[in-house]
Amino acid sequence: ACGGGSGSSTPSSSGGAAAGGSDSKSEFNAAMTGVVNPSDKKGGILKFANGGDWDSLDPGDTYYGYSWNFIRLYGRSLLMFKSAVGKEGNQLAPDLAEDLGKPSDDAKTWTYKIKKGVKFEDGTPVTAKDVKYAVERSFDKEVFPDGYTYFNDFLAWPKDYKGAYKSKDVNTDSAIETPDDYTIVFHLKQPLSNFDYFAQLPATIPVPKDKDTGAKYKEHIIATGPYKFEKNEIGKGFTLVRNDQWDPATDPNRKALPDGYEVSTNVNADDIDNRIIAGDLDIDVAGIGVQSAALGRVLSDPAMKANADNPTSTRLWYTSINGNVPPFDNIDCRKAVQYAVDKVALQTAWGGEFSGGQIATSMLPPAIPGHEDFNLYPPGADNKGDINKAKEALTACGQPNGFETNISYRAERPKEKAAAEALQQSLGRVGIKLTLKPFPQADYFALYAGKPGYAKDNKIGLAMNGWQSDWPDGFGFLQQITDSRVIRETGGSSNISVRDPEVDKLVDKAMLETDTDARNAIWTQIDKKVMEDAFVLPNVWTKTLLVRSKNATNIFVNEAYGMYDYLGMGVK
Amino acid sequence: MAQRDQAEPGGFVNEEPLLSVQGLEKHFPVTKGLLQRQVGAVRAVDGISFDVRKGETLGLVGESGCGKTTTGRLITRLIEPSAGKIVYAGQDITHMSQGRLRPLRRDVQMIFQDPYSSLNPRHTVGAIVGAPFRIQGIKTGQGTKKAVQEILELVGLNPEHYNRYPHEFSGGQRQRIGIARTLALKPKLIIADEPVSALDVSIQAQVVNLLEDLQGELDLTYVVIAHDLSVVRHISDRVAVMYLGKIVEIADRKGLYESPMHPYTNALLSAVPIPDPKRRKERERIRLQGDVPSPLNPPPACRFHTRCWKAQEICTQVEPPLETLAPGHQVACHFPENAPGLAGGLAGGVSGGAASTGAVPAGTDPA
Amino acid sequence: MVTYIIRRLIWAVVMLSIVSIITFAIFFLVPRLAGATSESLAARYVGRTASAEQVKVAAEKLGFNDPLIVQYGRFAKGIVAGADYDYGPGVEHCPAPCFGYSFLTRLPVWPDLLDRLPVTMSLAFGAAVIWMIAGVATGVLSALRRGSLFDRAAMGVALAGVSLPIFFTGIVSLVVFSYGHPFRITAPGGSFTPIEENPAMWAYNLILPWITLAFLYAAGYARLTRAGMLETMNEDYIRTARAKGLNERVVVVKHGLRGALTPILTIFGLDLGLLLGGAVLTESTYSLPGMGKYAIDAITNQDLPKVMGVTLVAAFFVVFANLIVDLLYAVVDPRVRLG
Amino acid sequence: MSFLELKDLRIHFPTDDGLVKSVDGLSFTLERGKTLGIVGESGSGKSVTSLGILGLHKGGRARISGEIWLDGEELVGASQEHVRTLRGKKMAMIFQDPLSAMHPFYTVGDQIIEAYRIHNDVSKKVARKHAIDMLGRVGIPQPARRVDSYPHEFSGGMRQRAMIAMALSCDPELLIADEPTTALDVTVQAQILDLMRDLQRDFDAALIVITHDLGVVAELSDDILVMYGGKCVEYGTSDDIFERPEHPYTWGLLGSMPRLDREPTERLMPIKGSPPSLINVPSGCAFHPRCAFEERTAGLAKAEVPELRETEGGHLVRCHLPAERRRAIWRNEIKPNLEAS
Amino acid sequence: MRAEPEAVAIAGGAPIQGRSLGQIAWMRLKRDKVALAGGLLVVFLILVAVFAPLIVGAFGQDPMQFNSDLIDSSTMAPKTGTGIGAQHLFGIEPVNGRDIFSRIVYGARISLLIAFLATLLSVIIGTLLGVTAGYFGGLVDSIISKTMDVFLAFPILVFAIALAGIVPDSAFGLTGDTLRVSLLVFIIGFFNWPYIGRIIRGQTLSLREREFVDAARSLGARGPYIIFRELLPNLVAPVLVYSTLLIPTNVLFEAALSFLGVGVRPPTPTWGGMLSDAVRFYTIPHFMFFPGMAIFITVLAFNLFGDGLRDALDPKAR
Ligand SMILES: Nc1ncnc2c1ncn2[C@@H]1O[C@H](COP(=O)(O)OP(=O)(O)OP(=O)(O)O)[C@@H](O)[C@H]1O
Ligand SMILES: Nc1ncnc2c1ncn2[C@@H]1O[C@H](COP(=O)(O)OP(=O)(O)OP(=O)(O)O)[C@@H](O)[C@H]1O
Ligand SMILES: [Mg+2]
Ligand SMILES: [Mg+2]
Repeated sequence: ACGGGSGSSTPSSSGGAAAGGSDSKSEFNAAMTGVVNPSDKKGGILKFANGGDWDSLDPGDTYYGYSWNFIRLYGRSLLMFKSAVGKEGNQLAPDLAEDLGKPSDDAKTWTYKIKKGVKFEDGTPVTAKDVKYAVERSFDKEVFPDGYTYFNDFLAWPKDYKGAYKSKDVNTDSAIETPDDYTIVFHLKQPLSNFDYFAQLPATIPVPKDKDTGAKYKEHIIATGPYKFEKNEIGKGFTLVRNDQWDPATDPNRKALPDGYEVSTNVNADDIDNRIIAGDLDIDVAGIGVQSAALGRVLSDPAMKANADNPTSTRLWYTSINGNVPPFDNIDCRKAVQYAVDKVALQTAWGGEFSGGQIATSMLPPAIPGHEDFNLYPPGADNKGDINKAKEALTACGQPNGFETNISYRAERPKEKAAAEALQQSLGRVGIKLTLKPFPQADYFALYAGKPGYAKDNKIGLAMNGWQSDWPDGFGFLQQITDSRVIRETGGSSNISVRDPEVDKLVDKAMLETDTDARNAIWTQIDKKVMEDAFVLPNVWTKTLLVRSKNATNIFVNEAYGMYDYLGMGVK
Repeated sequence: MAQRDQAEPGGFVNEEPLLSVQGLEKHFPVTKGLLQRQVGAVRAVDGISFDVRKGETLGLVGESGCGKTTTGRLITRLIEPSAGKIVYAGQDITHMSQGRLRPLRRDVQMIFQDPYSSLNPRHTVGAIVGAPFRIQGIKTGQGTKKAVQEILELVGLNPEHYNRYPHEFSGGQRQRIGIARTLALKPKLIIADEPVSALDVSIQAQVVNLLEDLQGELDLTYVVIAHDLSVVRHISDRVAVMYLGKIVEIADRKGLYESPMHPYTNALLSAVPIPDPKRRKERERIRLQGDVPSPLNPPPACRFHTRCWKAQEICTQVEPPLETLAPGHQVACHFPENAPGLAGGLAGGVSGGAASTGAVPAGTDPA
Repeated sequence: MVTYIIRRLIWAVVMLSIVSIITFAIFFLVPRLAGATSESLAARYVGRTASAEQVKVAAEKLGFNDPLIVQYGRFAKGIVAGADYDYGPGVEHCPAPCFGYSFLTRLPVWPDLLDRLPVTMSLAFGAAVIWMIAGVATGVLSALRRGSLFDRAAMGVALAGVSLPIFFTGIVSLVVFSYGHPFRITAPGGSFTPIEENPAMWAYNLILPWITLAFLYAAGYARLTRAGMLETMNEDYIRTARAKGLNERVVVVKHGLRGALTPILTIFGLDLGLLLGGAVLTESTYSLPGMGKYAIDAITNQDLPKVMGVTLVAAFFVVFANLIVDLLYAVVDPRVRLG
Repeated sequence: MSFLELKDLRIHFPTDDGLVKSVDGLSFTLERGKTLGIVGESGSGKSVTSLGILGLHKGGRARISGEIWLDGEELVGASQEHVRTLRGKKMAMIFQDPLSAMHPFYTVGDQIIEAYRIHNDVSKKVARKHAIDMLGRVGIPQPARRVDSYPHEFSGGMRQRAMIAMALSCDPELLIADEPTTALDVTVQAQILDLMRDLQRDFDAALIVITHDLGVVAELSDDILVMYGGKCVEYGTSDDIFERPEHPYTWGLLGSMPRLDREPTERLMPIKGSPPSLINVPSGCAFHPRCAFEERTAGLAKAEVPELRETEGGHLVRCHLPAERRRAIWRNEIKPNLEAS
Repeated sequence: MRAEPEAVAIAGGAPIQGRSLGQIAWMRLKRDKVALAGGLLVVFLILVAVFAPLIVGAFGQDPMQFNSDLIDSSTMAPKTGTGIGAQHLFGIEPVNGRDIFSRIVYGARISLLIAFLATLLSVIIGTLLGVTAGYFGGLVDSIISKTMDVFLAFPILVFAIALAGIVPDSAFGLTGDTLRVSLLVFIIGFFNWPYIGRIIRGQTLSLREREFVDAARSLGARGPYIIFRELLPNLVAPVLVYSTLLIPTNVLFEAALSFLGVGVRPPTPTWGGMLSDAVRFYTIPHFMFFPGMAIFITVLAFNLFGDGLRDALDPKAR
């Protein structure tokens, strides 16, 4: 490791690392604010590993942040987040499109011009039809179950439209128009001021209709980005090589320094850490940060710590307090939980200050516009809960001696388990007895915690939950977890506890509000309202401890993803 | 002993037999697969008939695998006969249900060959000998223990050994325990399957004597199964010789041993080594070749023809019936020896047979 | 002999059918008992974001509303005759044996299984070679030197070996020999290099799992061999061999070991069969992408078609191993007659 | 010097329950071409003796002392390796149960070939020819075909023949047959006894036949040794033993046997009790608890172990009773009973 | 005329002592120091399990009690100086600072309870079906044997994991630990019976050939009498031995299921569960060491004892 170079790195201007920047400073969090190891050297292979399996490599079917970060290597959507340090990474830049979207006056129609000269890996030029087709196919959730439904929900689709496969000959011009090969127009059901965020979604990465194999497309994706797939073994890994049809002239955002990428999936997570520390591996692609075992090592060794970064992501870990389950139908009982909780223990359970997160006092994470610091339930001086207040609340609720209820969590997630245990402990101090109920991750929402009937019948008063914004704005963060109308009896919903008509009204209001600041103010208001209702017990805003690769250049954290930016990176 | 005299030829004419076996057969199916498909049959006992009179001892001899044990187990209805008829004391018990058979079981008991496997190693002597009372639900005057101890004494065991386990006894003592068990219910008929063959000579004699004594004392009828011709001769009044599931000859002791009619009986007798070095040179021997054929595929017609030096065409085609050739002497052979009218003793019979038929000289050993 | 094999093959098929029926029944029934509906099952197919109506349509299409027996029939038919699958743009034929499509990846299960097989096979066969050599040799030596220091030490280690949970030895071995070590003995998990690609890497990646797995089994086999040898060395035919004037080495190896090896071979076959169906604990400890890991992952994700597939393949190996062992037995032991 | 001479052979086994004195001071001699029969009840030490001669107890737990001289060589003190080279070639053995004594996994031919090739440096082919020859000589039909059969494919008699062929394959000078016919049917037993007699004549080997069947020894032996509790109690020619037996145990054996060559007697004359434990051998004469004439020794039998003494012409008896009394008892009390009726 | 009492007490030398088979086995076992040590260890472990509350009480630590103040909240590891010591014999867990010693002690309860009950279940099913198959033979035997074959063809572990994974949290009128324990007992016990069933069937087949069974039948004894009075007493030894040897297998089985997260639910301490938690913290060796050793020692103890018992009850060694 380097000696203690001083001075913070200057935030680089844009588009990845500033060439020939000053000597990088190897210090803790250096990559949060600057580019570490800036270089323009081409060549070399970057090695990525994934502790789990990829949900899908298909642009129409992937819903993981890291995947969106990574997908930019092989696919080009209409817009993209800039490959830049810190806050700048939150900005949208045109990619396939020539510019950001042009809304109609009512913000119900958005038009994008597509660059000429962009080609698929087989040399076919990319046209607006390919983008349109890509969005249409992503409609089919039977084929692409992992994806989001933003386009499904907001575009003005013909009635009974079922997606590109099942409604083959249906005219979809009401939703997407392609007046010419290089223009695409989206028609929305309602005004949406921030449709540009939609346009950066991987679903707008063009897919050639004649090469589309539906569910199997992920086995061979036709690249538009600087890299294409060479070998792809689902469940084990894949390699990317240069795509010779990619024209840098059409693409100011990508440097495409390495000659290729090797990605293995389903690798032992501890091993990933050790290999990154040892320099055998460059990136833990999932960006979840080091595991508990490596955490101690990194933090206790100054040299190692200096080579690490600790970004916050837009993820909130929280506990839903289900007002349908007595006695949580009484707000004071919900408040008792808020007061009684030992936030330090909770933070430790989530992984501590560095790999768990920052203790959350409200819902909106600090990185999201509209965030405001407030704490309705001060947890005492040492952050370990205010037992007296909690008891008062219990008395107010008519349960002075506490009560019994259950807490659910995903069985496969040790941190959720630890957090549930921590809650069990701290609530136990005021007589609230929790029974732990682990459920399989796969069915957690669909069958158990997210199924209102089940939760009520089985007295699941508390449920561990987490939410990450799809993009840095209040809508992306709060809409899915506070709007009571997303609560469905079957299928599972992300919001499982917030049932407040006022909140619903506020959400509607925010969606209609085209003024950004006014809109953000409404989201702040929603945040406060939900906290007043005490339907949600925020735990932590996630932080991850990332270790920089020894071999990589241009290492910096992109705030949009809360992890290293995979686009600018090169090999030493 | 008194009864023995009656058993000599000429005795017993009118009395009804205690046990009568007619055309008894047992074919063990050879099965295969989950569905127990039958693919063949071991013809262990293949149509045998004999009577056992009250008070006598019938010996059943033959080489290994000829069906002796099976016969014994058939009579005691441990296995179900395939065909034929078993009549005990006038009652047809061939297919009598186990329930109806239970009371009769007091009358018919069995002594087993192996004194080591015939006693349950986990039961005490008291439990073993007392089992008949318990199973048959019999209450005895002074209690089971007393009764058991009396029986133990009867067979020459120390009644104080009531609480010991079988493994603490020697082979001979164990066989006595087994005998004690059969005696518990005061049976009338005892089937003894090789009661002494697992024992040393010196012990063997003890048990043989015991059996004889008990017969006199308790008025028992025996069917003694054995392969040792000397032992059988010693204890039997009448003897049946079996070969491959059939009785080939049945006669009173004297008739059988002094003038055997079936070549097989002859061969058997001459094969027994005589513990007298002087005689070994004098004796004429008949040496059978090879082993007993498999009961799965017994030779057709006369089963002995494959090893018989007198065999002729007819022997391979017509099964010789069991015929009475002399009073109380039945033989199943086309060319019997020593039949009345045919002169000569044992040795003469043999040489005469060989000379007269001139067949298969390989079967004899002139040495 | 031929009829025997045919009969055994038929029985093997019957057995696999029974296993598949039971597996099917359990995995398709128990979730329903646990409160799942055909909709919630279908929801797994179409994802969380699908609308209720889409879910309904999917449930109908996937036949989740049909009676169990119909569903099983479809499943079985897929294995025998293949099945058609709508993958979006068109319908594709999934050729026999078609074990259906994963809930999660939407890909046919069968090629997946074929893909995992080499990993498990490499693990199982590699470990088997080690444990057979080590276990049998130790067992023989122990038996010959019964009561000696070597015997007691070897049997002590063996007993410890069978008493150690493999997930414990596995992790400890990883911590000691692999994690973050400058001279790591092996790449711990996730990495599998096919042997035809790079034999050295293949072995390097597997050496630790091999040793750990082999240790467990070698311990068992050493005990087994020792017991077997003690028994055969007491047989009459050993006395005969000695009476012939054979030297002790020949007596031990040619006569003693040959006799003791038969039951060991049987157990070996069955163990191997069981392992080929997936060394669940070893693979998950070392993150080896084999059948066992596949099974665990499938179960974790409640990916029923995968679970069915892997269970059946595992059962197939056991049944197949049984068959081979029986046939082998007849070869090794001439007394055994097949007919 | 005799061809085979045992001098005070003792073979003891230390066990959990105590020291088993299986053979306790056994001496005898045997010449080439002669047959010695050893009889005795189960557990009297017959098999242990035979295995002891072949040196098969070595390396086990057995404690062996005394001397075994074979053709001028002492075997007890000889190295295990040396004794091994003698086994099979110089001395061979036939075991009681041929099925378990042959390896089930090798063909009969292989096992004979193996035996032959240890001592004869010949090719497999030659050895095979020899094996076929041997099988033919012991009377196995179609030896060239049966040479490739496995033991279980043979019938009991054939197996015993094969066993004999194996033992004789290297032309041994001493052949020990331990209960060679016990597992066989009478008719087959007779065949095997004939065979052994013929073979001994051809091979001119010294033969030891071990059995508990007096009939068998009478058929084969020149001399007979009666063992009881690990010791020799009587030794003599066949005639001596059958015509003029002098030991009460021998009388007991004779009296226990029903015989075909005599009239059936009313009662057998068994020996009372059961064979002695070899761990707690009865004091004095081991036979005294079962001996009908024990009182006539005036307590001597209980107190002292009798010596094995010669009565006349090589006839040895281990008994406290004076020779005269013994003869009188035999003549007056035993013999008449045996021939009664 | 009475039979001569020939065989009485003239065996020569000391009369045979009246020892039952159990006594003989016990004598042999007593001499086998290693097995005895195993046996004592087994007793010790059982006592630990039974008196877990007392033991833990004596050391003043609650297995569920968090000690967050002893944990460094940035690394989740115990703060330096708070490891193994008088206060916490085996140290504390990372993240929440629970006392490892008391969790190990309580873990013994679950481990042994499940192992014992599952063994009992296997033994009951296995013995009954094994005896039935062996005694009746024929079609009954065929069916039972083939059933065992089918059972043995199942990849048990996969199956157990799957089953334990899909059964909901309250079922069959049970909830919580009771449900989980019952479920595990059922799964483990149910899949293991064929092993014991095969052994018992084999033993019964050979026992059935013994003449004492015929003797009982010839006295008019019926099936149940023979099975229960004649056969079962002879099967006690193998059943005992194989149960003792099945227990450690089941301990391992339970640990494996807990390790894979489908065992008894947290926070109830289980050794396998602790071990799986420890994997994340492999840099804190004692966290992994104690549960690993607890499993190892328990399994070893039962194996030692079982081996010794087998040798002691071995009829061949008699
Ligand atoms: N339960 C059975 N199933 C099939 N075959 C049997 C059965 N019991 C006996 N046998 C066969 O029947 C034939 C006659 O057997 P059995 O036991 O009656 O002969 P044995 O004369 O008593 O012979 P040994 O002298 O050997 O006791 C043998 O070939 C035997 O293998
Ligand atoms: N290896 C041994 N260890 C301990 N005791 C032994 C051993 N071999 C034999 N014995 C004991 O020595 C005694 C004599 O055995 P041996 O086999 O010589 O008897 P035998 O006369 O051949 O009897 P049988 O007629 O039964 O074959 C027996 O009591 C036996 O238990
Ligand atoms: Mg019989
Ligand atoms: Mg012997």
